Amino acid sequence: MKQHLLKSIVLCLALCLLLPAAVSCQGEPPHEPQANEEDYFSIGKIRFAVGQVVTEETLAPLGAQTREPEEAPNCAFDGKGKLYSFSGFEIETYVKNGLTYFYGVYFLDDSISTEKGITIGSTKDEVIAAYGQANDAKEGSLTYHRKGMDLVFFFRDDRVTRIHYLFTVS
Amino acid sequence: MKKRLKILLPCIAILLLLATALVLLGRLVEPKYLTEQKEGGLVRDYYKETSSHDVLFVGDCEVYENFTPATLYRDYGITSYIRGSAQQLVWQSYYLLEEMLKTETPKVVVYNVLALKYGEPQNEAYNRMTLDGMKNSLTKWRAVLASMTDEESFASYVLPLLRFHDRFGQLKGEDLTAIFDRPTVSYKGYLMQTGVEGGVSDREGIPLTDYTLPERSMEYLEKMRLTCEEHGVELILIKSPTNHWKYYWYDEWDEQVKDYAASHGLTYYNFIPLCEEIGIDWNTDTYDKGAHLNVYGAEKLTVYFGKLLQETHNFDDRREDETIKTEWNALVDAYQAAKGKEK
Amino acid sequence: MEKLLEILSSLHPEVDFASCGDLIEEGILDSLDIVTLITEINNAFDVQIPAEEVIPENFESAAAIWALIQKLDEE
Amino acid sequence: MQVSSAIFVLFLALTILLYYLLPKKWQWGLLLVASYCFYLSQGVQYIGFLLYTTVVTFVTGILLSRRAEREDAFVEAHRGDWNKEERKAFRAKEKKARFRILLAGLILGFGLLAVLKYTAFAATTVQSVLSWFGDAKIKIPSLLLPLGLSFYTFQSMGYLIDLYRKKSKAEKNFFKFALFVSFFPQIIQGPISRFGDLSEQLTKPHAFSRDDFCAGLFRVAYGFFKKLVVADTAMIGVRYLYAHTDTMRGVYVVLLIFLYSAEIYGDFTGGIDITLGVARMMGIRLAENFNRPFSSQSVKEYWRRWHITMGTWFTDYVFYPLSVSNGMQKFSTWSRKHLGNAVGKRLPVYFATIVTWFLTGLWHGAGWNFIVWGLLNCFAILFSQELMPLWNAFGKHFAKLSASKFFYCFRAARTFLLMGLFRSLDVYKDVPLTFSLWSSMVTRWNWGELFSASGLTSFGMSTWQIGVMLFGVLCIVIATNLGKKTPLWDRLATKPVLCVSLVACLVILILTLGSYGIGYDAADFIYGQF
Repeated sequence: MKQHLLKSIVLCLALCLLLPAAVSCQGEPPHEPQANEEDYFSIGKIRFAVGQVVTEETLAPLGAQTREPEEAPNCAFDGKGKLYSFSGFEIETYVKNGLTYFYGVYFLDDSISTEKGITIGSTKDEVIAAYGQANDAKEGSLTYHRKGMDLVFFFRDDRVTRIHYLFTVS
Repeated sequence: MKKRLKILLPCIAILLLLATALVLLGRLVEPKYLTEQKEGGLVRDYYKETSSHDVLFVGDCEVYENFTPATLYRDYGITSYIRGSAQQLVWQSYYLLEEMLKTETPKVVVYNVLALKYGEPQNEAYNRMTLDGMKNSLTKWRAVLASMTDEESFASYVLPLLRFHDRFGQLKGEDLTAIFDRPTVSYKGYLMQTGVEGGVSDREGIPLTDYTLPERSMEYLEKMRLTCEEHGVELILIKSPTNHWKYYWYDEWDEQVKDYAASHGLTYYNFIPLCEEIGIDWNTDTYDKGAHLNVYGAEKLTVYFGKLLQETHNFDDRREDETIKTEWNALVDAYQAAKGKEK
Repeated sequence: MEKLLEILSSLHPEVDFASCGDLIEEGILDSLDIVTLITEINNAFDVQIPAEEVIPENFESAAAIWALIQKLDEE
Repeated sequence: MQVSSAIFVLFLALTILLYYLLPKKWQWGLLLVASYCFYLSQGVQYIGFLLYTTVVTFVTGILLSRRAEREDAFVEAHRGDWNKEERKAFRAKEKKARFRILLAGLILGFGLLAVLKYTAFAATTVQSVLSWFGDAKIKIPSLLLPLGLSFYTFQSMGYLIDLYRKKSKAEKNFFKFALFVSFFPQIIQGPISRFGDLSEQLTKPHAFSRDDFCAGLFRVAYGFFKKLVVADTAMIGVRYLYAHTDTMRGVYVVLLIFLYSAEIYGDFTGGIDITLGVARMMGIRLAENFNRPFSSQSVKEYWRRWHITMGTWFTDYVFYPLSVSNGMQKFSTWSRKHLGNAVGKRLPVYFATIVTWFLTGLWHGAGWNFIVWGLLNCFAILFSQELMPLWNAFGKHFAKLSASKFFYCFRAARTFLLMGLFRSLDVYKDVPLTFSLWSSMVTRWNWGELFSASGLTSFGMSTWQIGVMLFGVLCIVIATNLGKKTPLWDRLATKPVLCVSLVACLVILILTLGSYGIGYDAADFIYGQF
């Protein structure tokens, strides 16, 4: 029994030896990072990655700004956050270690929708139908916790009055 | 036994030497906050004080940039000190107050309520600026424990070297000259801002889903009130005037502070609606578009607040007090000179 | 003992194993030889030299190898 | 609790203090409690696996030992009436039975390691093989990898094999055995100890000896110095080079070889120094794992100086049994008959070497880069073995040159570069990428770029950090040369005052120059993920 067993072990190990030659020259199995949709948020049609660095080019596709960006100073550090105004929504950024990140996106009117088609004026049931039960349901608002950000809907008489994307400061 | 001592004593001596070396190295590499980011030097300036004060301010940038002790003394003879620091959290204000009340008993303590909105530790940099300035004491260690974010370690507060050792490669002149004695960076806690960058913002604050002030903040506010009561000191709550969507003071918060003040018989002044009466002009009296006042705005606010204090309390006029006159007049002259220079 | 010397000389005819004292030290027997030697000995003397016996002391000289074979045989 | 953290140092001080204060008979009990506390602090979810391996090995060990005792007693009883043949047949039968018990224990022990560490890897490999023939979607399980799993599994399995070979007796007391498996300094990073050498020391009471304490203290400080000042500083550069493989080619790959060698040397030998130092402070001597590896003249010698306990483990428990097994002997006689003596003699040993190195590579990590790394090492050894006659001839002709110091340094440098080259597979992880980077070292000639003014800070390290690392490396070179005959800590053992003052200097150097804390999130010991 012992010889038989040892032979089988040696045999299968020999087999394993052939595999590396074949596999290694062809390279690591090509698994592109599955884009799980939690990592992205969208303003109308344009998609952004949560936690990405924000530069002038990042905001360019969003169209013209309706007014000059306003600054948000902080107590001691010179890195100032900014509030950009666009038609239908506003974007707030903050600065950390010299890099600018998204801090908040605030929908102002129904000309812009979320990636699931919810706009200002949608009903509470439409929101729940699209996003399911909220993580944090309050009298005037529903909050959905996602990776690195919160999705917040404000209501008055069961109609969405505001939509906010709030990003966690890393 | 003697042989053992011959080894034990030198070893103990070496360990003591090691401890002192680590402390000294810590003082060498820790940021001195003398030229840039002076906010980091505010908390330690207090230890240069030699006399007591009638009024003590505690709080964040809305006290140390909006009130000037020099003006209070010059116009009303009231001696005061601002123990403020950048984004000073409620529990830090409480522990700083507790530390000061150990050595002096003022008539009035003034606390700016903006920081009530922060219920848990916010930011390592601000924590360091506030806490590293404090002298080692039980109060400091309790303040550190209450303020630490997850990434921070208690050991790095005991030995600043553990946190700032990588500054070794970028030491500046001031790091060497100011290892032990560090000059003050403020006028009795007031950090002068002489820039002018006005602008009237018609924007409202961004709506929140929950306006209730965090329980932990109210808990430490209550502790502050009890400590003042215990020492026979009157606690006055204030909300500094600001006119900026980022530092927006929501009415719901105002209500809660009003209710708290009323239920405990405290005076609470919200200066935002009183801006006209105080004479604040948001085009000239601010250096960052309405978030904080500059020295001209602070002058107006202090004059107004001084009048309020005099009407409601009877403070002795310390301008005649020989023991402190020279020191305070020197402060007023330095303040006037620095203010005037910019005019 | 003669059979053992026979096997050893089949590996390295030029070496006089009877007298030579440190086969490993001198590098006469390298790891290749040892494995072949063990196979030959196991076949010739019907013993099983276990792995833990494969240590330099046991293969230092022909006498040492012979002592190992005796020990295994007696067990 | 990371090993290079303040809490670990406090935990250490407390354990050692208690160790000498408690009555002698409780000492090993304290060690057991400390070991499990340490392991629990690494993650509560891992404790189940550690207990599983301990119980499985303990029970198998008892069975093996009892079977062997009954066998010897039985043979003793029949000393008179059995002749040699009967005795030999009985022994063979018993050996087979014991082998089955051993096999059960090995399958259960290694099974856990295989399942936890290699299923994900196997799944990805199968998926990639299937993906050659059209789309294949296999759910790739992400399994918990307990810390030190590879180390304590190998140590336990080695114990079982020793029992099977009757080299030692099984541990009857479960708790004492649990201590042998989980002794806290060595569980994360080895060394892989042998039951015979370690177990008795662990349970024997130890009186406080000032020499051992000083030697251990110095060695721990020296270990931290290597880890925090050299390894973690070099790691900054290595991480940058790894993150920017598209631009960091040519000379930067050579740079990576040096940086990663410094990092892994500092991290691994530093970790082992801390482990052995801690054990030494408690009077326990663990097996050395390094012996001036970068002075080795050949790859074969390198693997007798680097990670010695792993090398001896694979040699004793894989290479020799395999090359001496019946199957291999038949193969050797067959090949010698058919392929002639020269080839016949080599084939079985080469086969055993390849299998051993394949498993060594696999042990280092579940990834093709590790397996390829293992095989490269193997081919280097076999290749240099083939060239042996050539080297000997060269040695005879140029006797003076080959004995010269220069030639010694040349061979040491050659081995260092070769091992550094192979090791870069660890960093780049992707095999074809690594090969293309290796080729870029020759094809892309940008040495000027690195040594230009801006070059020095182009790989993510400030000049201060480079200076700190070089200073650290210099200290290590000096300390190693001072400790050539007798290690530095043994020489300092008898001079407590000098030792304490040197430790104080080391502490200052570590705390001022080390790369740790918020700016660096001091890395887990590289081997910690094993």
